[in-house]
Amino acid sequence: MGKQYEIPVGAQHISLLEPLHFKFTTGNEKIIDTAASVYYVHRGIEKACCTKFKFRQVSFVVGRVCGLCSISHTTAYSQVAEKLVKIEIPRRAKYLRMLVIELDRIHSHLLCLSHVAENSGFEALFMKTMQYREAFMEMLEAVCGNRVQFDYSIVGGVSRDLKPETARMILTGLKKFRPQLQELFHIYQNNWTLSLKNKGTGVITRKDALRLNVVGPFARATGLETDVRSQTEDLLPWKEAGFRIITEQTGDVYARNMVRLREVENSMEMISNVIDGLPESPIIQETKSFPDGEAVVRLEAPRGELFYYAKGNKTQVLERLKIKAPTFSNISAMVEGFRNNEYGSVPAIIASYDPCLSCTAR
Amino acid sequence: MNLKKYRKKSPWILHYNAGSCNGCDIEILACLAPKYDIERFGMINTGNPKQSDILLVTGPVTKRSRERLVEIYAQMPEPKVVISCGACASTGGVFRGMYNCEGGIDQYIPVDVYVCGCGCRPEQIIDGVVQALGILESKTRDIEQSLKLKNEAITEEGQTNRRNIAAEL
Amino acid sequence: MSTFLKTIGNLFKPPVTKRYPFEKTFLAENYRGMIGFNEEACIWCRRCEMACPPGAIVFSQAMDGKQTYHYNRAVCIFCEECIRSCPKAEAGALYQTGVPAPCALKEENINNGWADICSEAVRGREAYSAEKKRLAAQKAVVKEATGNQADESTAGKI
Amino acid sequence: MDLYIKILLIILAPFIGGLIYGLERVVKARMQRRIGPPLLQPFYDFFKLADKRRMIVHSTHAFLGIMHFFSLWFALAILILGGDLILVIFLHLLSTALLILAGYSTRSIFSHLGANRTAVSVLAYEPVLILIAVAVFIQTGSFEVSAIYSSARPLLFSMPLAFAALLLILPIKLKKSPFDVAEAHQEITGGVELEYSGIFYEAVYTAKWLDEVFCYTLVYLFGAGNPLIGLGLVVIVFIAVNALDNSSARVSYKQMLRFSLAVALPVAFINLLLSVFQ
Amino acid sequence: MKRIETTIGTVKKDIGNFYQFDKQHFIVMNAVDLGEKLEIQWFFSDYNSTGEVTAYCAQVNPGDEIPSLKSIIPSAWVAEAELADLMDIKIEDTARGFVLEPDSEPAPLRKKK
Repeated sequence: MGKQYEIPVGAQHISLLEPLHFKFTTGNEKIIDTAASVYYVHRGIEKACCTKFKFRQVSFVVGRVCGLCSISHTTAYSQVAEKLVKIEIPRRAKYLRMLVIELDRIHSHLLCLSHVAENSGFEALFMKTMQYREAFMEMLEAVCGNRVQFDYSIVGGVSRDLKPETARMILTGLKKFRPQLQELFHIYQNNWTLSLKNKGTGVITRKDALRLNVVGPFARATGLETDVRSQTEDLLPWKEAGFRIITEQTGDVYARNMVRLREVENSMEMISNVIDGLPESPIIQETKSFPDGEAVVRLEAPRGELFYYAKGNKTQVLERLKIKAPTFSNISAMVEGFRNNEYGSVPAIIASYDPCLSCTAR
Repeated sequence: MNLKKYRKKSPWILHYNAGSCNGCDIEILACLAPKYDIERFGMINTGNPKQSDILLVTGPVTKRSRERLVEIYAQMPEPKVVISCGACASTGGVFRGMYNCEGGIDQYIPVDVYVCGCGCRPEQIIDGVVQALGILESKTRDIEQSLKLKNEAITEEGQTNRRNIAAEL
Repeated sequence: MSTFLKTIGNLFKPPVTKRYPFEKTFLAENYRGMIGFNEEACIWCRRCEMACPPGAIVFSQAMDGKQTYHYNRAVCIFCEECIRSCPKAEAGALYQTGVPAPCALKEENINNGWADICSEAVRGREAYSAEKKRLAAQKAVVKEATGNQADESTAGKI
Repeated sequence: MDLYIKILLIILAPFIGGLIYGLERVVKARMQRRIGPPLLQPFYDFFKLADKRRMIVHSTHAFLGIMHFFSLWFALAILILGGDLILVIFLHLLSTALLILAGYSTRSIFSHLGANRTAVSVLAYEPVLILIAVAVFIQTGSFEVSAIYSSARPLLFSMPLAFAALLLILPIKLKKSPFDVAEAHQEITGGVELEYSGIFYEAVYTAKWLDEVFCYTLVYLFGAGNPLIGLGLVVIVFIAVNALDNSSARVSYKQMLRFSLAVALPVAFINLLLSVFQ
Repeated sequence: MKRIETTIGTVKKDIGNFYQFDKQHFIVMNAVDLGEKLEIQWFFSDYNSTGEVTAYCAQVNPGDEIPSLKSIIPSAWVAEAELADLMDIKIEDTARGFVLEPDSEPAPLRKKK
């Protein structure tokens, strides 16, 4: 078994949700070198957004950039478009956007955690996490009317209001979820075999995270305090909702799991705060003006910093729209993180990166 | 004895993402989850084309993923059915006419069931699979080829060599 | 270890699975399903067609100016932008049925057939507008002619 | 009379194995709060696979797979008929070796990895089995399994440590988490069985069922003499193994090897010493 | 957003002076087609509480080669490779074919004359 194997993972592989291709050079199943090719999903959305679609429609198109962070994409685009057409959206719309973003964060994190569990061979935990996640899918469906593609934020506000009975349903669901979250905490922390698989694998140090510009939970797991929510008070009132930065020190798979679980906890607090302090106001600010000038927006998607650059030219159609997805910044760190790991733990590491290649490739 | 009726009792599914937005993929995952447990119908998510009967494809075919799609389709032994999950897999959906999309997987491989919705609910996926099972029962074991297949499958003493069956496009 | 015992305990708990095809699952009462169309209320302004991002709504036009509404549930992305843009939404020209779209089979030819419908609609509209222009031009010519006659007649009177 | 029952058992072994396999899937689903497939699901799979189009990588590969099945069946037959325990163990080893050869005979990288890992897992459990066999020999005075069947006092009480050692390696043999490295689905997508398809996959698939019967017969041996105890043991072990499968993640194959050589092997060895010096 | 105008001759030096890997965060590199000229933009944000976005902008002609920032920012290769494909611009030691396939339309994000 001394000879070196070239192990291709992807484009179709059971432990991958999306087509990405890794080529591992391994000796004795220990990874020596890695090569990645990620642009399987390139569809040309940026081009279409500045030729084919009017700027009102674009907010639905960018939602289809990624099904997991669709609300983050639509919200970021709506914010940048609102900067271009120079309108201020009502407070209630801001709160509702925050509500859906946090719900989406919870479901995305739970999905990632369950995927980590399955890829480390713990099928029962995968099933358990997915089972708990379904509650949040139902909440999202009740709020937005669809399970994955929310189309909730539109230019000028949000598309539908929050019904009181829906709010009640969400609060009861959160109450029901709290003990379940503690159970998940217990398993992810204390299960011995899982810790064998997760502790000390796929390590990225804080220095590497800074050097390679890592974002999101991936970076926070290394102890790097970077979270756009703490920097963009002007767009959405995160601090009022009770947001706090969550970091872990050891940048391994286990730390990423912990960051995600604790962020889920924090998001639950934020959701209940948002629902309690929901201000009364119209939910949409209509406008007749056309986008002009250029603007940038940063937003914290479940996977990290989402960056939108838009340039308008006083017509229905934008001049240029640039989307920078979270995973885009993490690719170089992803390749680094595999070095000197067992091939056996590769699927778990990939899942713990929580790669979103449809965001990256667009 | 007639084995056809057992086809619909153990459909093993294979999932390939031809450039979708993950919306439908996570719904397929949700189908495996306890709430809608599709193992009730005897389905297993095999990651292995050679042992699977149903191909679930999501996403408009992007230019880079189409060869894999055709390869995987060619590797699956007949009888097999293809289900296109979601608007963009069925017709291209919102990505219709974008420069790097082919607009629907049925430009490349024959699709039997189109599941609508963006992203398609697990209920819709289950309905689609149930319909596909009816089709699977009526299928024969002749080689089905993808629509844009360039070179024929080589047949030597009754065995089909599929090594170079996938189209170079 | 506690996980181990819980797992054994799960043996005796009822499963959480919903037997979907035989049992109803959660469906939000304002679920974004298929788009319904009501011909009586429609004023044929084609705003929905212009607003629809993927182009799942197309109006084809016959030579007599009669428009027909085509909707493809496999192209639709269920964003409700058409309903938001419809001026007659209250009157129920376009409305939300709230029903998830059923699957389509091969026979429906839902992808390439739709492309045909779209091109057909575009052609029909061009033909119709050209026809209208021609009629308008004709009318103008006729009008001119009649106008001249009128002048002559008046001239004749004097 | 007894002989007829045994022969019947041997002939029905695949069927019983299929039932156990199906039950296992149901139990697994229930442990995950799911409904799970019907009990006869493995047989549906069997008939469906028989109906698929035949595709083979090359004839040797398919042949090795079928040989794996039959040699395993033969080993089981000898075990049930009460033959030589060492012979049984080595026949089982042979059948696994055939599978490993099949894995190496293809071009697929995942198949190679699966063969590697299968070899490692053989390395992990075979020594323990042999030590147990030797201990049994010292206990009963012969390598014949029939001696165990006829022994009045179940082995469970005479050498509990051997039973513990068997319990420790059982997940490795049954390819159950945490020791299911040989067919780690997410890593190497089934490993050795990757390249099989259609009717030829049946051999490997049904061999899994036979493996179940084989392992649970080994468990039954410890209660032999008193069928009630034996069956009770089988049920308890069945539930325990599945619960462990559903409450643990997969460890890497090096950790598995370390575990079995550092824990299971000493246990078996101590048991051997005890049975020598008592 | 703070714009800092620069040229491709001096951009490497400017960013080299400006960027410290533990203070600034390199977001992405972007290009806008202004008609006959292209505007290349490098976006940075600070790790501090305000998180202000700084954009280094340089106007170039489509033909000329843009210096690569890999030596300063190791993770810049992704953005550069993508942009080289999508905008059809020359970037120092960056190969083509990272995003696009051989048969897909070249330089999609450029305005068609």
